Amino acid sequence: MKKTVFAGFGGQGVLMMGYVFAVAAMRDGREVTYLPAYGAEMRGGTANCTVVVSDEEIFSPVSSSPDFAVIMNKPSLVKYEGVMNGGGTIFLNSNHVSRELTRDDLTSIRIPAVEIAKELGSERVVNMIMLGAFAAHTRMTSLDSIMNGLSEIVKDTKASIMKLNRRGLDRGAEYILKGDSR
Amino acid sequence: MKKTVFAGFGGQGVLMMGYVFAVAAMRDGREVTYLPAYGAEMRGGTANCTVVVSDEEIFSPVSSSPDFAVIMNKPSLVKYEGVMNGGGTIFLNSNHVSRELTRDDLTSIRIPAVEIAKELGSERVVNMIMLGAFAAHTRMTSLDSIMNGLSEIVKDTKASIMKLNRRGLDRGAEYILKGDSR
Amino acid sequence: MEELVFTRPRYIKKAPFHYCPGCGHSIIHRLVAEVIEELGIGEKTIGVPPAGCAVLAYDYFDVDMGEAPHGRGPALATGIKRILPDRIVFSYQGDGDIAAIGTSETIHTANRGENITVIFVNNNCYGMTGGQMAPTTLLGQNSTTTPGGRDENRDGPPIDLSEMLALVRGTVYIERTAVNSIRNIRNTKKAITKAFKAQIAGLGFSLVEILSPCPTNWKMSSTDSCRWIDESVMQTFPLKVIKDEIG
Amino acid sequence: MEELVFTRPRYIKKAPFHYCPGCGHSIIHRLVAEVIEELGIGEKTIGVPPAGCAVLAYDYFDVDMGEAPHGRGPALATGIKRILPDRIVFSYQGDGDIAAIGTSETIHTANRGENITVIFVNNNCYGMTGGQMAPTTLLGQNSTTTPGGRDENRDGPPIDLSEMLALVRGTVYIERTAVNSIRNIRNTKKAITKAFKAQIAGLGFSLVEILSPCPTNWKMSSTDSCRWIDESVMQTFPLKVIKDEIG
Amino acid sequence: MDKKLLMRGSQVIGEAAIRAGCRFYAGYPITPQNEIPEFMSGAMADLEGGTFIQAESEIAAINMVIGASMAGARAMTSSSSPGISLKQEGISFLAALELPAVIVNVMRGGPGLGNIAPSQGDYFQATRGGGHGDYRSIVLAPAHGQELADLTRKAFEYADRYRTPVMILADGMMGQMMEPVVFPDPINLDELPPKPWVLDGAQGRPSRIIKSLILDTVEMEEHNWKLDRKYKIISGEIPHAETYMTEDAKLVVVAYGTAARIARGGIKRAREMGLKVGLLRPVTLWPFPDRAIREMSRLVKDFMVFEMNTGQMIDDVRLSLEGRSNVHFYGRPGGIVSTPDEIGKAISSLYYRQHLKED
Amino acid sequence: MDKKLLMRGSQVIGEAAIRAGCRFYAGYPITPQNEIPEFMSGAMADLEGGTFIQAESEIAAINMVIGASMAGARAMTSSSSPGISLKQEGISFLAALELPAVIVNVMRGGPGLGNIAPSQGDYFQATRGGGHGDYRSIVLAPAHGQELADLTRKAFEYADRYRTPVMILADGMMGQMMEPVVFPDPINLDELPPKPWVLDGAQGRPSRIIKSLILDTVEMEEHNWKLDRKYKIISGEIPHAETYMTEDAKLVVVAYGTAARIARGGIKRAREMGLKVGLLRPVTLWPFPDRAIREMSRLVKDFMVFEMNTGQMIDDVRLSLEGRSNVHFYGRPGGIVSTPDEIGKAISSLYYRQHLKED
Amino acid sequence: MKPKKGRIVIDSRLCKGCYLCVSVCPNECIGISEESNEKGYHPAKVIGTKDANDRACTGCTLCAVICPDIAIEVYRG
Amino acid sequence: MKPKKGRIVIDSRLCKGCYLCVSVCPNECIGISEESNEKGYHPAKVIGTKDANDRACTGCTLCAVICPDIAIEVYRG
Ligand SMILES: Cc1ncc(C[n+]2csc(CCOP(=O)(O)OP(=O)(O)O)c2C)c(N)n1
Ligand SMILES: Cc1ncc(C[n+]2csc(CCOP(=O)(O)OP(=O)(O)O)c2C)c(N)n1
Ligand code: SF4
Ligand code: SF4
Ligand code: SF4
Ligand code: SF4
Ligand code: SF4
Ligand code: SF4
Ligand SMILES: [Mg+2]
Ligand SMILES: [Mg+2]
Repeated sequence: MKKTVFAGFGGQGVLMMGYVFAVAAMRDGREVTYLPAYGAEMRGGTANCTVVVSDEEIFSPVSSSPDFAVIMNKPSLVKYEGVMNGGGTIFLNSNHVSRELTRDDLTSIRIPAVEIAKELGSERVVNMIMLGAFAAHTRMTSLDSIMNGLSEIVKDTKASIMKLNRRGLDRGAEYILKGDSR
Repeated sequence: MKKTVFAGFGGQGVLMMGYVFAVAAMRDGREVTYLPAYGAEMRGGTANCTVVVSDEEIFSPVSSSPDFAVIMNKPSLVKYEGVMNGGGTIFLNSNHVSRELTRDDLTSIRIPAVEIAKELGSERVVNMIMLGAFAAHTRMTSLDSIMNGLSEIVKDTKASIMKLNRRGLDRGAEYILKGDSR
Repeated sequence: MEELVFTRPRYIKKAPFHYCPGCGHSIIHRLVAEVIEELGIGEKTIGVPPAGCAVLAYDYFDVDMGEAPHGRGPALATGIKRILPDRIVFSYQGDGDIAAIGTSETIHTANRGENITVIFVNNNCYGMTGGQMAPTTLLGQNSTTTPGGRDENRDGPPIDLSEMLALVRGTVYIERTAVNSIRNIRNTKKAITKAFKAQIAGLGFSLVEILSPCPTNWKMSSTDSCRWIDESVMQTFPLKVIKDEIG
Repeated sequence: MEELVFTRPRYIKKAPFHYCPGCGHSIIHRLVAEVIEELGIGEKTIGVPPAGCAVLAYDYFDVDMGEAPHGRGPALATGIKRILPDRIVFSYQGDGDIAAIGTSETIHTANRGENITVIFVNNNCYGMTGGQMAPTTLLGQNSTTTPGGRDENRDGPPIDLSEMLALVRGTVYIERTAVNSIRNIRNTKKAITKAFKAQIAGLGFSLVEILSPCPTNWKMSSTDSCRWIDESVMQTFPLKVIKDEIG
Repeated sequence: MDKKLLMRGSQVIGEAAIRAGCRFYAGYPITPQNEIPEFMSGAMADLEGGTFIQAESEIAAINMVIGASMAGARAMTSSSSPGISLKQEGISFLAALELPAVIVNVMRGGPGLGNIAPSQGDYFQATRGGGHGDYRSIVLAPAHGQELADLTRKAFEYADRYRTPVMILADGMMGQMMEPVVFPDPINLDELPPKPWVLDGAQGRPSRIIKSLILDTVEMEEHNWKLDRKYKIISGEIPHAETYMTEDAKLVVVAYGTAARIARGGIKRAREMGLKVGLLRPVTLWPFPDRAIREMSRLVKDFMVFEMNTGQMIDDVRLSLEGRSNVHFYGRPGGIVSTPDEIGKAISSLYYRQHLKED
Repeated sequence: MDKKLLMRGSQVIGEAAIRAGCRFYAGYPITPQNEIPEFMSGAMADLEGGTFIQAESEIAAINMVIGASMAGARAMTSSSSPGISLKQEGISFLAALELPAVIVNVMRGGPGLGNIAPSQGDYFQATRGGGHGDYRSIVLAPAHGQELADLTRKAFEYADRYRTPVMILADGMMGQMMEPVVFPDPINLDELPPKPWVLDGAQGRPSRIIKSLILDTVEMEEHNWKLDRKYKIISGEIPHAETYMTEDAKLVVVAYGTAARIARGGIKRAREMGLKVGLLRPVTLWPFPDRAIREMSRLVKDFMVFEMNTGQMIDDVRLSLEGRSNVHFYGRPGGIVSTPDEIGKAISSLYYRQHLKED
Repeated sequence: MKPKKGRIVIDSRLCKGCYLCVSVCPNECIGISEESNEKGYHPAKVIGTKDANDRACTGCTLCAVICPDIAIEVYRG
Repeated sequence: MKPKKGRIVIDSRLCKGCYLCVSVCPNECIGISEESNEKGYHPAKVIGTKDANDRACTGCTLCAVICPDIAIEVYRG
């Protein structure tokens, strides 16, 4: 059973990342829960969600001691670094979060997602780049599953945009596989 | 412990009779409860109340099996005759209720209160006449106590009216004492 | 040949009314029943009686009737009408019911333009509970909760709900009438007819406010009560068509 | 000599607002605080915040503040004011709070002429709960509970509570303003000042309805939101003095 | 002033409230308690600084009371069953905001519109919190006129002492009946302890907040436990029950309010027949006098709960006993007022069925 | 259609309701259940004969539901704790009028405004009748997404079968969480049994009355006993509890809803440590599965009630056991969601304290 | 044109003696009984007939229209 | 009359980058930062100075009056 937190500002596509990942994992045949922050927790411009993926029954969908965190801004790093499971991994959007981790029992993976997105010509795929990196590193699902999940969710999206999303995923994954992130 | 029901149409001063009697008995030093019918029970123009007077604690103020009934109209006779305690006494305003009792374990005392009131020059004292007769027969309180009770309740009533009330009480009592009611 | 020219309408059951002598409620019941009969809608009408003196209206109207909690008639009628849009639904309410506890339900049901008819019986008091001040009690009028008569500073002034309802867009027909004279009774029937016709035509929310005597709580004779409506009540609540968008 | 000509008013605490960027609530908070300061009533003012985005208003206003259940601010303020008639009491409410669930409390508090001031923030939606239709949502406006935009037939039209309140006798001052431009902000402050002055003079119920941007739920930028108020909201809710009996 | 007065129960509550320093009443008519607002309208008009408001609804009334309480007043509202249901959100707020207030429920038959006859169908609602969230209201159950006066006084005291809503749970019979009452002297408002939490304008001190929204779950939990600790203190301090002929009793009737009064009559009759029967009457329904019942269970193996409903307080009796004794039930819902004779019969029938006569 | 969908709990309730034939929904926004009205606004718009109304208040909503139910529709409303308090009068009317309806309470922290985090503070209100008078609502407590769908279907069935309001008691977590769900096929409205009490215009038959005012106390008493008999039938037919690892358990956790889900995790951890622990999860909260618990008490001498409140269901557990076994409590009110680890620790600590490890 | 002739029937069990019919009859055809009915009300009674000259009921229905208790039936012709 | 001279101070921790001040400044003295603040907003910043010619702040307070977050203080003189 693995818990992953996705966190950042509202508008960074954080909830979408988690949602797509959850659907992908469900279609892979895993047990899955997705819990968004809601209501007043969302005021002040932050957003986060927790996805639990497991091969057995999931008891609690909440983000106490997550194993992974995909962090899109500094306040989220502050919030989640402390509660991570020992040995956990934090994926950082390094264009927004410059500081280092303070815990040494965690691994950090830094992805310059904004830069990469700019290369692809659209800042809207920052979240897909992060998700691609996350999937490539954790191997909890495949990029194909993610694309399937995405098309299930955003049904009538233009092919060109879907293509862009795919390229975002690919570039994020590539970045990991090439080992640039260490 | 004696239970008395006062019953008739609204406007016949039925509730006042019971109230005055209850205050009189209280001032005599007895235990007393007064329970008026209320709310929807009062629609349809009927009114009734139950007064319980006792030398000990009163457990129930309701009119199940009353010992006495002061009855001002026919429907009330119908309603209460059946539930009276065996051996009980019913005081009937004979100008409004002509029929005889159907139970032979009850005593009826008939007072032509409207006639008497007319003699006194005001139909407003019908209830006092009945009350005077009731008090004289049951000896549960005195006419003086009733007058005291009355002045306690209707504080700033004109002396002339109080006088009239007194004459009503007296005439009712007289009617009993002279034995006219058998 | 002698002909029966006036008798109990078809949709009033043969039960004696529990109302006090001279009470306007039963006149209004009869008028509503006459209109239902004349419009031929008795078999598809559903009435909603209120908490109030008219709470037992279901014992009189011979149409389907469903009781509402105090003040909630319009909301309840909304539920019925939305499920059965081709039935005729009316809510029958007192002034306390409609303009005190039910203010919000009344205004929003009207605003949504629910296609129902409301019969609003304004007797300037809480009749059923024994004569307390109603939102419509006149200034200076006695009630059991306004010692010395209703006082504007202490108790606030009477409220004119019908005028307020005229402001919302969903209402198509609002008239204030009375049942204190032959003429006013006849006009009331016309108004009720118009209101139901508006509903039959699917136009929206219609309401007839009817000034109605409550001799018991006004502590007046029936005839004085009728006079008092003319002389006093109408000063504050003038009879008029308040809104008519039926065309 | 350089002089500080604009800074945080005395009766706003030094806490960052939790409101979204471009939200009108905090502008309105500041205006109310400025008026309280200018009228010198900060030490005797008691505010009643609503359930709504402004629920945390007590974290910002540096005066005594007592929370009300959703929609009941006017009733609660009535209780406070009747006990402390020489204090200044205001109730701060959203359009859902005042014109949906609180309709009845608002109208009857106004009708009684309670000597309080109501700040009515009309942002045409339920802000706090995430952008559902409010009674004031415009026709055609999108919300999370009106698929395809508010539809008059299905959802009813927007309701103009202030107009209705003008009909009741207890209200002395009602004005609709906005905070979408410098000019309107200045007028809003004048209106709030007048409303509080009416209360200080003991005249009765005063209310300022303020059109206020909710960029988040309108899904517009702050500047577009301000424009949209001019172009659309004011078509349905024109700025004006709706009632002024202050003289 | 210690003159006996014959007064209607509803008015007794009103008069006692005013003597207890109640200066704010808001209510809405409903039978059988209309005499409370009617009395208050006159009494408050005669009183310097007294406020009576006939609210537009029960909800408005309870919220006016919240406001008046925030402003420091001893405040009260009253209603009967359906109207009390409408006040549940407000009562939950009073509890959460830790505000004193007195709420009178003159119960009638229910559910729904029901009728206006005396009933005890709202026991669960009163004692379990008909509103949302973890809270309790103190519930006092008078059984006769004098106690209406005495417990109304107590209600205001408890409300202030514990900063919590207190409900007086009466029924239509008690509201309508007249009985002799002697009132305690009016309190002196100036001698009451100050309320250092009142909203009355900052006037130099830091501004105050009264609120129940606590978004942080850790803080909210602490608030819940704080309330819970308070409820534990109350449960230690004020449970009260009255006993009648229990010394040698083999069967004890548990009943409150009007039911208890009638039960006394039934017990007297049963005693006259030689049955060893007594009464335990909870005066506080919450906190429930569970210890008193539990202690009694050492000697008494049969309890008969008598309620004017289909069985609600019986849960609390069973919770008090947890199997230590047998718990039987006799109930008359819907506004039926049993006679003492009827209860006497129910008692003796149970007595023989349980073979209590044998030894 | 049996495809697994990842759906938010609130929407699951909405979709399941529509598949259960719900054709009328009225509600008022309140977090954390706004997604129910939001979902319904779209779904009903797409549905022939479907009505969605955003009511002006919770009170209006429940009364609209009363009307729709009178007219024969399967009808539903939903809210969260404070809004449910406001519906209590209406729920009492539904019970009294014997009308089917489904009410969803997505509980949040309370009392008062509280917070919007998951909580179970409304147990008493739901199971004891927060409204006035002698009545009960059926209360169903789902614990995960699939059950939200299944119990919503059941809720409508029970409501119709017994002509009584049914409450679905969920919490903020369940309302917000997404989980895979497989929906049952939509029912065919035409195949439902007819409702021979519906108000739809007399159309030749005698006119009908639906009312709850019964002024005559004898009739009212009979109505109360009639309802009581119905509640007894329901109590015989539908109590339901789920067990988990109870076969050899020495300690049984009793928990419902989200608390039960978390407790399963705690139990699994405790089992891993060799402790013989199981779970009993009431699925119906009223009628409470008291027999299931009582039977278990033959082997199990220690029960640990775990609730997300300060202790409410514990009363029902104690009433089920009446002293037969020990009842312990672990509670976290205010919106705190415990972790399975925390519960595991609470379990093991209790296990050792009770010396269950020894034999 | 011949003046219309009418006749009314008062159900004295339903009548509550409110005087409203009395007050509206243009021809003073209705009075109130001395006797009270079962409910204690003094019911209205017809005091004019079809044939009596100045108390001739015309069957105008006014009395019935205002009667709150539907206690009056009117015949004409 | 000499044109008034002004100066504003923007508290970038409070600012939420809503652009409202930018949109109302008659002298185009305010812009939005590239950098984001702690809360992720791009705060407003002063882009004109007292002395620069066509971006001279007059201390007119318009920006402060419309700022929803009381993030601007204005000095004059
Ligand atoms: C929730 C609730 N509150 C109060 C009552 C009591 N009650 C019944 S009718 C009524 C008001 C009656 O006045 P109105 O609506 O004017 O009708 P009327 O009797 O005058 O025709 C009241 C307060 C109730 N039944 N339910
Ligand atoms: C009884 C009750 N019902 C519903 C809610 C949920 N709720 C909180 S604020 C609100 C409406 C917010 O809209 P509005 O009053 O317009 O204020 P805004 O947030 O738009 O400023 C609602 C429905 C509640 N807190 N209490
Ligand atoms: S109290 Fe008034 S309204 Fe009610 S029945 Fe009597 S006269 Fe009619
Ligand atoms: S949701 Fe709207 S009203 Fe609420 S804080 Fe955000 S912008 Fe302001
Ligand atoms: S029908 Fe006309 S004339 Fe005849 S009694 Fe009636 S009112 Fe008089
Ligand atoms: S109007 Fe009707 S009720 Fe009144 S006196 Fe005439 S017949 Fe009788
Ligand atoms: S004070 Fe005036 S000139 Fe200066 S920055 Fe602000 S708006 Fe521009
Ligand atoms: S108006 Fe205020 S919050 Fe908005 S950008 Fe300018 S300084 Fe920042
Ligand atoms: Mg009325
Ligand atoms: Mg709003």
